Amino acid sequence: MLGQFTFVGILLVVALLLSLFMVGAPWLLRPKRPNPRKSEPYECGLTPHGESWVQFKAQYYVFALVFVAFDVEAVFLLPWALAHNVMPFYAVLEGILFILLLFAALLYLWRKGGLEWM
Amino acid sequence: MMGVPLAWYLILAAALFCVGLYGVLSRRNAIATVMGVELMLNAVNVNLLAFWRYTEPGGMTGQAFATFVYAVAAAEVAVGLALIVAIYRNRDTVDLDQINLLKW
Amino acid sequence: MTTTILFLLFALVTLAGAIGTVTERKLFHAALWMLLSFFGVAALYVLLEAPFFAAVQLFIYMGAIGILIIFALMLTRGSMREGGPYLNDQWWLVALLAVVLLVVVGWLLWQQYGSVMAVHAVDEGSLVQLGRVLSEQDGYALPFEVASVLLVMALIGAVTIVRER
Amino acid sequence: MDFISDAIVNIGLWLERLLVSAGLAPQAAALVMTIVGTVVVAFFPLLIVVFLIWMYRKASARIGGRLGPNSSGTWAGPGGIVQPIADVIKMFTKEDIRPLGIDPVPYNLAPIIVVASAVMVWAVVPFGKGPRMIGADLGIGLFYIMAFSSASLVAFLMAGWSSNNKYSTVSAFRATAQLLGYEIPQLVAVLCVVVVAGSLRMSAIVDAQQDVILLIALPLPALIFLLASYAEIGSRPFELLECESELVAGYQTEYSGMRWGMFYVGEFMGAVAVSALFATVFLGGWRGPFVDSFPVLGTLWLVLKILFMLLVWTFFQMTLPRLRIDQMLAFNWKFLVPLSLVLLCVLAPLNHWLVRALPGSDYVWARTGILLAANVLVFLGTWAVVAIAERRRTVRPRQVEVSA
Amino acid sequence: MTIHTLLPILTALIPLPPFFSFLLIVLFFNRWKRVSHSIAIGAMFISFLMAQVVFWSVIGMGGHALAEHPIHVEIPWLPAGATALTMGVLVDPLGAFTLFFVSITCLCIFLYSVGYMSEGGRHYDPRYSRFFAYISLFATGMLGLTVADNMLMLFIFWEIMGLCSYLLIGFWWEKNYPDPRQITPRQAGLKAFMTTRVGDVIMLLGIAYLYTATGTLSFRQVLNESTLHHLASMASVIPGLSAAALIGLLLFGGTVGKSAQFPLHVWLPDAMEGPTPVSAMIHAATMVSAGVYMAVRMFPLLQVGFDAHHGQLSAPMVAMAVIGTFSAFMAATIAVAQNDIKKVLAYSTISQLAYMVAALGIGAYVAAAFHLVTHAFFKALLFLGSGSVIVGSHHEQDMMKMGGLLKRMPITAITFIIGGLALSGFPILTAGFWSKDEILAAAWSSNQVVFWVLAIGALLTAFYTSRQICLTFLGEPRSDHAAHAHEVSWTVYVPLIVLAVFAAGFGFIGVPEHFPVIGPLINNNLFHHFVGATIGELLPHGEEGFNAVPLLISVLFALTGLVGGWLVYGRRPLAAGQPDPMVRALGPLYPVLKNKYYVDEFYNAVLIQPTIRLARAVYQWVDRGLIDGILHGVAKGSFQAARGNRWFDKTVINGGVDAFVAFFQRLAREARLVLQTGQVQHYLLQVLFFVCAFAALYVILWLRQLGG
Repeated sequence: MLGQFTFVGILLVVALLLSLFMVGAPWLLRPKRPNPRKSEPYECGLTPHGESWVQFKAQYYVFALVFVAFDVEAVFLLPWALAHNVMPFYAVLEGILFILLLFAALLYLWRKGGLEWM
Repeated sequence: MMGVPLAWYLILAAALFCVGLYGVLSRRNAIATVMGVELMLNAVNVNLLAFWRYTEPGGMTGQAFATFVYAVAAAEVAVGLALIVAIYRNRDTVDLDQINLLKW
Repeated sequence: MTTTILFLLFALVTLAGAIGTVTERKLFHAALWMLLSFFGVAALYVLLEAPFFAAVQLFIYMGAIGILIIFALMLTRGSMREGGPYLNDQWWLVALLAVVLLVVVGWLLWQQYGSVMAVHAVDEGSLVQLGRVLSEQDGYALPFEVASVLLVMALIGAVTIVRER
Repeated sequence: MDFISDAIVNIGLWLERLLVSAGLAPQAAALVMTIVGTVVVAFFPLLIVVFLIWMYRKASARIGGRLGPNSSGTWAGPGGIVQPIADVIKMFTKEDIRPLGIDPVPYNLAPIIVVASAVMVWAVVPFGKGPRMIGADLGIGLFYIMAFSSASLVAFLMAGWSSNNKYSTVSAFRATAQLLGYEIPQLVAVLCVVVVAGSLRMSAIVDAQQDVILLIALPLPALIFLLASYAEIGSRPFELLECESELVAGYQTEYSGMRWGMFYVGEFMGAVAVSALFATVFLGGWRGPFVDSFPVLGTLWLVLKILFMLLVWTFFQMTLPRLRIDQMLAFNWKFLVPLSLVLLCVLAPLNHWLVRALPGSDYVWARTGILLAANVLVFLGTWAVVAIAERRRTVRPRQVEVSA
Repeated sequence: MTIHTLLPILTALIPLPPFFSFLLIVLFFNRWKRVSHSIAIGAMFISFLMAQVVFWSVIGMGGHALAEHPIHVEIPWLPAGATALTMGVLVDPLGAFTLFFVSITCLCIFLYSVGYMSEGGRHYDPRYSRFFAYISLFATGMLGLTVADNMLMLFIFWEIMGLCSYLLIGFWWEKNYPDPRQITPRQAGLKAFMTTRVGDVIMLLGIAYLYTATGTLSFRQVLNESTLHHLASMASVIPGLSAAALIGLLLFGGTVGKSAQFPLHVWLPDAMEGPTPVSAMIHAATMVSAGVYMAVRMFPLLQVGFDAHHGQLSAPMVAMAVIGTFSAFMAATIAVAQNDIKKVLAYSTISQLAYMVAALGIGAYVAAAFHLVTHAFFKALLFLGSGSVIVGSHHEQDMMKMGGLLKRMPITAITFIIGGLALSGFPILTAGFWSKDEILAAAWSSNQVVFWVLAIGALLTAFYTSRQICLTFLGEPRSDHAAHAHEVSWTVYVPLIVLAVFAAGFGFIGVPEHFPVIGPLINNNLFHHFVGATIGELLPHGEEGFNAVPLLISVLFALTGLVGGWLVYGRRPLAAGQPDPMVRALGPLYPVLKNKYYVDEFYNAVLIQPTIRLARAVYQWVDRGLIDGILHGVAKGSFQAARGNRWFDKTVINGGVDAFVAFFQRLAREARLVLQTGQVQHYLLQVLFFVCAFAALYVILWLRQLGG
């Protein structure tokens, strides 16, 4: 059990080392000639004005909310989907009821225009 | 395999809980307090799973409750942050020191 | 032995992340610290032989809740931009009480569970069992559905609150 | 002969024996072998990527009626096969500019996370028959992949936020809003697979396709999975992460040199990972002719399937136009998510009935046929609904595109 | 036996339709007013049908059979370690009758609301649909509470009703009055919520204590011999009280809050700010009844240690007897001095509920249940009638501005008069007579003081009822509004007729056998036997003798009150702008009246004048001064309490209350300055303080345990 995860752990270490190398190696090889013009934020050649903070649409947040709800739903459904063969039929139907409830929520948002990109 | 005593996990969870509690009670930014709440919920889950592992790995009570805690956490963070965003839109602040409507 | 070392390592990661979360002044960095702490917790779940929950931890906490929090940060970014204290004036008291609580509870836990070791082995396919327990009548069928109702309520409520019309 | 027939495994065993005979403790030897295995698994995608970059250029050039990299030039090799190497060298030696006002820690962390999470996927991909041909045959394999790919989202946000640039931030948040959405149909499609294959374990999923690959039983989930995954890695037609014309170069605008190269590589690695996943879950992974007598062929079959999927990916990349963000979100939330949920609601009870009505391996084709029929029915129903929606939409023009 | 397999499911389904109508209206149909009221009424009708099916089938079963094998099914819904919290339904005789009247009254009120909220289809309220959604949820709460089989479910539905009452009392939240001292719907809703919350917290404590003491909350497991003996023998944290007694007292706190008994009754009159159907819903059909219902339901627990023969009461019963008796008298006196047609009814509600509580306090729980049912009918009738009057006379609520409506709104008038007679216990013909008489008879045989106070209360009740009827319907209209009054619409007066039938006829199922003439005629005290069987075997049976004395006294008092009221207001109707003669009775203008009738003089001297004084005093000082002072004091500093406080020093109470009020004043200031900053983090900090304190306490106890 844990043995399986030793591989994962070591792979994580290796992957981090690999990408660290990919970041680090150029640091030795590349030329370094900094220059204020070069290092100002790129805005299609114009001189940048204002700060990078822009007021964001709440719509992004709405979609994130819908996502979170369905994410948790999926996590709930995973064990159900795994076990659906060994459980009585009504339990399968319960899982479907679970889905349909969130489906109703989705339709509700849809009807209320919550899914439009305003 | 040689493991660690249950108390270690529980004490770790308690520490996580207290740190989260500190965050909730001491940060001025509302979103930072939400982060603290998330830490506390994690502490709860660590407890549940540790007890599951150490006392009844055959049964499922601990895992089931942990799953429900995930649902609750998701709902909590969704609504909480939505409220914070709404407050920000109305009062242009998320500073808890300036939000003192909780009285009559 | 190895598990002890690993536990200490993961515990260190978790607590470091947590402390970073509550002490970091920049909120975005605080969120990143929080994600680190979540990752440590996921590793602890692996150590507890609950890999499913480790994955769920990554999936929901890092992939969903963390993102949601960062989104909220972005939406309210205008608020806390000016400097000034990021802690309120009761922080020292809170810290004191939290430490007291931790000491008391930790001591009690140590007295109570200091010698409890994991004796039973985890049987494979506990995930299937979880699925059955979650949706069969003698298990948690009702809370299962109630959880879905809760999600629906939270979803509709939150969207209704946050939408600008 | 039998050494050749299962070459990779045998090489591994031989090495391990060598180490033990060299006086290492067996556990230590096993550990060393694990490390070797991780290194192999970590570099495998990189190699494929290096080859992919060339293939991608050739194919895209052909589609675009151009020639692409070829043997012109002094040492570009036949057909410009050496081109990627040159790219890599260029990347490594390029000066990278750190713009003013960036947030250093996330700025440097982002590319690392991208590449690392793309590598992590390969831990659970079975390269061939038997436990030694898969890194970690986790009980939650498929879900493990989902988890890591979702965790990689944070990298985009970090990159976008930390590089002090409007375009980067906007694109990062767009990208996240999009990727978040498409995780749902992806996961639900995976759930359909789980329903039929009865397990999350990658090796078990491959074994479930012994007689017939899942693509035939589950064409619709396969399609959903493919589209959602392409959206996940942000390739056309869902390419809003860096849409050059709108948001300079997206969240990686301020990156240059090798850091930018890592995002670039990470993108291709994502493509490779998706292809490998699809090949394993829907195309039977390493299964193929003669694989039972010559297990070593398994790896070959897998690589071939991966390359085929990569060609499909290139074709998508080159031929489809980019969607608007509203179209893309609508396509997800109003089409893919409902469709996949309906599919799951249909397949779960159907399969629950099938495994009781037609048990055993001699009814495999019957089960497959019925599942396929169910898929077709759902597809036709969706078609009808979409058609009606289209007709309505002509009456009410102010509504977002329903089907891409 | 198929009926036992079918009925539980049917019972469990009863609360659902209104809930679904709530969801449907809130989520989808809140735009279409007619659709939403059709949904609400349709759903309510469905659950009405189901309730009636259940009721009649269990009636067929007979009381004792049902008490032995009630309709009961429960499923575990949250396995919490060793024990599992269950949810289920239970219908025993008591529940059956409650189901009966709740479903009928609710249905009538729903139908009535259509006419009321749309003013007979002329002008729809802007939040019409929302109103129906709310009352649907309200009905869900009450029906669910009725069929609940354990304390936890009961409490859940109880709180649902609390929420609904808050939403509905403050339904016209935007309304503001020129006079700042008049309470607005907003404040009224908040006040009701907060005040009942006080009781609910106490009740929740009781529930928690019950759970820790017995490990279960299911009625059937708690209310049986063994558990009760166990509780009675177990000592509680308070010396001298058994656990049973303490739990009983705590639970009774919930009743005091919900059904508005003495210390916590202040919310109820102000709740009149809500729409009239809501007043009917709260005061008659659902909420306040729920309080008494809970007390009746838990009576076996409350009466532990009760011995009828030696007249020895248990601690909760003493509390109930005292509070009930006092509330009954106080509220009745207050009601006499009211001019707002709904306020009168509100105070009469308090006093009637107090009758039930007092009846429980002297052990006559069947009488209490009986009065609960009959009161639900005639009080719903009265409220709906007053509402009809209000709408009909263009939102005029002052009785002084009404009059002569008998000709203009005949149906309303007649049904209202029937209800009024029932309320005042008009002999034989009305339901109120039988139930009230039963209570008085029980009081007579058990406690003379209670009996006489209640009897005087009955007299006052009869008096203000007839006063109200006379002022409203008789004489000539005293304002244009009243002059142009008219029946509203059929949806309004059909429910009135239905309820009037029940208010008149329902009493005949509760006629004592030994009642002269009629008793033998009807010859089965159906209600008494049926409901009495609920916990019959738990109660010490007093002999069922029939005593004519209390009967005669109550009849005498009722008639006296009615005639008196009629003599004061009916025989000589007031003209427009003419002040209430009772007011004049105090002033120099009074002799005019005095010279005319000796009867008036008699009543003024003996009855009205002291009554008025007392009523004024009680109303002004106890009510507005002390109670509101205390309750508002915690929220907004309590100057009224200070005034009441000074007044009390001089006259009524001694320094105890003085210190009490002063303490609350100080607490209020402290709270506003220090504790209540309105910042959530400060509140949480206070919580953390106590958590640490408890943790330390736990450690200390634990160490001592280790030591010893």
